[in-house]
Amino acid sequence: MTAPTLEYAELAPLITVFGAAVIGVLIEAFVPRRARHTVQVVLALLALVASLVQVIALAGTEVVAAVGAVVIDGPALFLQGTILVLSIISIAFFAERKLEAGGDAFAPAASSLPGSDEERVLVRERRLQTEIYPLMLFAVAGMMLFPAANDLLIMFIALEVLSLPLYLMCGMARRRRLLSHEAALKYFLLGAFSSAVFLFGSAFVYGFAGSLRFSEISTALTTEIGKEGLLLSGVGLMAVGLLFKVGAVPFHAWTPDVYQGAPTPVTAFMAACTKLAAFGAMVRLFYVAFGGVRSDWQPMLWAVAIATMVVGAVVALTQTDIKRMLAYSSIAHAGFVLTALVAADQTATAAILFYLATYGIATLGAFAVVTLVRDSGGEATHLSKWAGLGKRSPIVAGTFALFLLAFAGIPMTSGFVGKLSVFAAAIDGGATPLVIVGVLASAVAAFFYVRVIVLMFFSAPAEEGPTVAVPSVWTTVGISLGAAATLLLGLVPGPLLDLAQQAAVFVR
Amino acid sequence: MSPTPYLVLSVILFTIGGAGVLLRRNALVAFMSVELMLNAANLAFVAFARMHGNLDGQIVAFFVMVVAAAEVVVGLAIIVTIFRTRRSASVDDASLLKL
Amino acid sequence: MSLYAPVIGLIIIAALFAVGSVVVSTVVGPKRYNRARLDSYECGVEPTPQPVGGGRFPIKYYLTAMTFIIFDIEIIFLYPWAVRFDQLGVFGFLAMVTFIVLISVPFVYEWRRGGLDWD
Amino acid sequence: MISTYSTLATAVSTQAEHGGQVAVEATGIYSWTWLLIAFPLLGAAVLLLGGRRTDRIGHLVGTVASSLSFVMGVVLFVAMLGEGDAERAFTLDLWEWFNAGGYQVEVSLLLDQLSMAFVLLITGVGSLIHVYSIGYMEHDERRRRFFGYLNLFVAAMLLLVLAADYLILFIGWEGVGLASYLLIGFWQHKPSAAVAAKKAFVVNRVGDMGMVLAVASMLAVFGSSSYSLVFANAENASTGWLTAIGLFLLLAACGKSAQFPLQSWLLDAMEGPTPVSALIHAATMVTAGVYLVVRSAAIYDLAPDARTAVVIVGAITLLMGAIIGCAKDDIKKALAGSTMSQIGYMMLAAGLGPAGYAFAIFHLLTHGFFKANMFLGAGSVMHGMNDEVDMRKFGGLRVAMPVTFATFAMGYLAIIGIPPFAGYFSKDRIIEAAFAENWVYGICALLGAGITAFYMTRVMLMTFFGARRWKQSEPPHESPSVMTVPLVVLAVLSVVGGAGLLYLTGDIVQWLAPVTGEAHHDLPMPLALLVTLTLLTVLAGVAVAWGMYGRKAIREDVPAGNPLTVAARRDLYGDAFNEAVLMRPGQYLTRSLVYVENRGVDGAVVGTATAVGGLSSRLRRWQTGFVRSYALTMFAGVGFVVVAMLLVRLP
Repeated sequence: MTAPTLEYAELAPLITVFGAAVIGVLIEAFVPRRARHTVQVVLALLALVASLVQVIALAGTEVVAAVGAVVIDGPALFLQGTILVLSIISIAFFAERKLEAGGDAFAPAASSLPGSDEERVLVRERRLQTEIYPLMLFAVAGMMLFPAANDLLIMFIALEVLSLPLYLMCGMARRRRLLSHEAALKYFLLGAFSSAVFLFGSAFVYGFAGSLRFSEISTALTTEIGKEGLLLSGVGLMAVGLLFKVGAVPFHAWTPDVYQGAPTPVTAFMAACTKLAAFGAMVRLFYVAFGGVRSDWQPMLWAVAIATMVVGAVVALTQTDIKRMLAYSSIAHAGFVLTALVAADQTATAAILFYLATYGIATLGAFAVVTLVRDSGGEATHLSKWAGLGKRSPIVAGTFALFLLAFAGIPMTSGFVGKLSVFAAAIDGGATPLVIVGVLASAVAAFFYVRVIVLMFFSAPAEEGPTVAVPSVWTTVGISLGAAATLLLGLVPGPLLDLAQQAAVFVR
Repeated sequence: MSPTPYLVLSVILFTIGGAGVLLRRNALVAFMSVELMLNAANLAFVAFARMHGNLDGQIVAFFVMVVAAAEVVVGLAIIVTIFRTRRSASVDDASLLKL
Repeated sequence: MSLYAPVIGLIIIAALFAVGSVVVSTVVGPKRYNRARLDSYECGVEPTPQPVGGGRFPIKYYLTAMTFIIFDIEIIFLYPWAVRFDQLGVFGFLAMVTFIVLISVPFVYEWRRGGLDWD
Repeated sequence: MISTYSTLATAVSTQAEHGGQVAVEATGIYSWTWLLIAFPLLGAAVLLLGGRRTDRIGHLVGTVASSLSFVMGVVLFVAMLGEGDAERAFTLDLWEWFNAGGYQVEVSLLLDQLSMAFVLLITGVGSLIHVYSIGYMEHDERRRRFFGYLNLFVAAMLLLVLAADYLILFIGWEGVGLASYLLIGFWQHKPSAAVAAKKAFVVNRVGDMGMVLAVASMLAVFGSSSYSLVFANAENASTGWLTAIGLFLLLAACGKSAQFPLQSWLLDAMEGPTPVSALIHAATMVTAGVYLVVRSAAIYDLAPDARTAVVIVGAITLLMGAIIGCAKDDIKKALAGSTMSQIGYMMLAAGLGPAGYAFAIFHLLTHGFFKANMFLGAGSVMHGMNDEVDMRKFGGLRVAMPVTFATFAMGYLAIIGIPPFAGYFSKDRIIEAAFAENWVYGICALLGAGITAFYMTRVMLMTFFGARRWKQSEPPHESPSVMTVPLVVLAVLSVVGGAGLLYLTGDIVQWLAPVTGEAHHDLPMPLALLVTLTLLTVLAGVAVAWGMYGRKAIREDVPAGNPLTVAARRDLYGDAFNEAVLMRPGQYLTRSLVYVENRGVDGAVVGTATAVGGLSSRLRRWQTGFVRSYALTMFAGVGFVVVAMLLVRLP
């Protein structure tokens, strides 16, 4: 029996991040407490940057690696690179220690009881929880593996590797810990539920095809006759698992609650990167494995896309909490991406890749701005407190407005080009009615984005309103990068569009 | 070998698990129901592996057991924390985040 | 289409029956609630008294359970490897060593952070 | 990709560029055209992002940035003079903005005679106003920010006039709008300023909706929004579409240029600092609508109905603004009414087609000189009078502020059209062209000239003549020279600008002809008769004003006035009109307008806004907070998905 080969060079970005995560756990075990925070941040940054460098060096690679279990191709590398860039920026928000006096956004010890003496002592000692960094690295590694997975098993493993750390991270907020715990519980229970559904679906698909590999499933679509029931219910159940991760209606119910309850840096990371990874996996699964039966899954996705866009945009209208509003906005955005996904061709893939990159950056930035607006109880997330922010802090409000305009898809911002390309791809793919719904939904969406802008700039400031905290250089750099990228991709989207176009070829 | 009986059993288990998540208030029990769903999937995998005569399905079953175990650890950690804070593991008590 | 007609018919009947029985039971059934009604049903006998307060498992039990799971995972992969140890050769051996090293990392973490102290 | 685009553009431009001019690829000095925009943009970036560090040098940075742009403009202008008459159009492709979904937009600039005229106006007057603001804003602690906004405005305005694609123009269009709101609301501590900024924002949204619809229609009809392709293919498009596009563009122009029925924001915009009123709300931004119409000449030439609409809007506004100007006691608002009215003249001229385009631009330039001059003069008066704007509290200021008086007088003589001052040349041509087209237009224009003479004389008399009605202890002082020097420059331009543009630099009309085309009109009466008639009308206006305000003392309290005066004081019920037409369905409508514009959805959405809001609160209750109900939703979703998958194979 010959030993299987592993393409270490192509898998190096993944191995780097996984390795760093494991080392991070060891650091927790052996490095003295005072040095831990610095060491962890440095390690995480180094690992992510090193991984990013490797991804860039791999550009253009098209390899089926690890005996067919993993594919390193254009979409995988594009998404891995984007996820790494977003994670590096997220690290900056995680490491922010100037907003909370002497602490970061996370509870000093997740095990201490909220309101207990133990917690007070820990806060006074300025204890920091550093496990968040290895957890994040694990999640990043899972996210990088997810869109590269080429068989059902690896896809499931990656799904769990990215989800499990996120469940924990959601429960670690320093303030409003009960809400944070609740978010973690909800996310966990529903997430576990959805992965069980996903797994059950993959069992059916395996039962249909007799193989876990996407390529062989794709072949089986034409050879296996008479077991379509097995296949179709399997595809449906797997779709549910992925649609849950991207927050599509009717699997979206967790999104607002979890986005609101989780510590905001985690929300930012999760909203941006999970969606990228999950859409990447979804595109690969549906195009590579199930491309042959697209006429079967397209109607279902049509319905889901319409419901997602409508519910996301409409419910966001009446939200009063900024984090919940952004959560519904992210639901609507998932719907916009789904319109292109329905088209199922190379243009659509390119459009999705571009959209995800621009959306991820703007989302990170928007949530980071949310961390800056604070009152005595921590972040002031109620919309009424944001009234008149533009008068007191024009730069912060202006930056937030920029991100909102990008979400709304106003020209000159990255969101405009992104929306244009997904809608164009959907029209090419014959989904014009979907695009009409999409345009209507984005009109509704633009309304609530502009409402926030009007609130910030044209309303009288709220009495005893929140102050805008001055962040450390970490957050400042992170937000500036996000804003610059949002503007730049709105002005000169050409290079990234070309890159996405080149990267949009799947290796089977 | 016809996998149908196993498949039927697996679907029944899966449904029981799903119903458990919907109906049981205790987070721990709800979570156990999810584990039941995973094991239903395992059963299906193994049955199909037998039907197709390859080992892929069984390997998946191994991995699923591991993943399920990891999920247990994470789940227990979250549920225990909630229980210690609220003195209750009812999922209905955890409903501060809404609307 | 006609092939599916019985299936659809069955679905409709099932749905009607399910909805119907729920509706009928709420309309027809008595609305009195008492302790016995809300109690869990244990084959007609008095339910075993649930331990309230001190009767629960201590938290430590769960921690131990989590530690146990680490080894639970380990054995799943060790066993098939042990069965085909000779055929898997050096690659298999190295893979197993890597696996065991990785699995011991969280164990080390738990040990260093005091997870193994009972008190 | 760029090369294909350029060849395409060149290929079509040979037969199509309006007036027969071919735009060639910019080389040599012209390839530096982008510097025009880059200087003020860089200045704005330094000032707005530099924070307090740049507080001390902020005003200098701003002024230098604007002046550099002006110098660059002059260099380009001189270079352009050296080219042949019809070889003065250059396109500069900067980069491909995006190319998605078969729709390609290049960020490219078009420098031709028309944009050149604007560049010089914007940077020239802009730089003078920067200099003036150094003095005017001296005691404002947010002066740096003010200069940052001014630079931002100049950059956006230059982008607007230099764009070679409607979508790029739209970006500049929005940019000047943004700068305008920021500057109107600059003194945000005044609630009236904040309200005015909000009003400008909302009303301009309506106009922008027209712009979005116009661009969308162009995409639908021509598959592109670049000037070259749109103009080249205009002949092949149906008249219906062209009329629609023309009307959409007119709506956009109405919003930006404060034309009827979207005029109401301009009077409130006077809450901004006076240099802003001079630069943005008199000389440049509000004329963007005229630019838009003239630039779209190729479309309007083929859509006579749309052109008629332009003339009608122009005529109504020209009379309306003039009447409002008669009744205002606030010196800035009187001038704002006058601005509306003068832009009405330009619109009227632009609506006359090739016969009037050049005259519209000519009047736009001279108006830029004399109106900026008068606004700055008004600012100087306010500066000396502790920011008093009520003319009933002025009086006899010619002694206290001789320079301001003298320069203001030049502007006054220019606007009422006394030869040989600037306004005489430009306004008379519009009146001529109007008469040549149609008696009604002509009489409107003539009447407007008379009313203009009346209200400007009134402003003049109330401010600088008559008894002193100011009560402050120390007499008003003349402004510092940093403020008076720009006044003097602008006054000189007000005097010689008209004749200069006709005779000194070469005929402006000839200069613009390659862009706007030429048409000769036949007057229904001898030219001399018309000129005399115009002058008599003007003198009559002056005489009536003299009779009412010069001979008897001006009351400090406001007389009751006749119904027309009352109506005019209320901006001829512009707000009431807005209230009735725009704001009645409550906040939803105004807010809806904001988002209607964003997606270019028609008004049907407005009605459904309430319904959407209701639906939203309904759907929101779905989110009960109970994880089990979420799981139930998901379970139902699973059922739905699986059934949907299976049902597809049914038929």
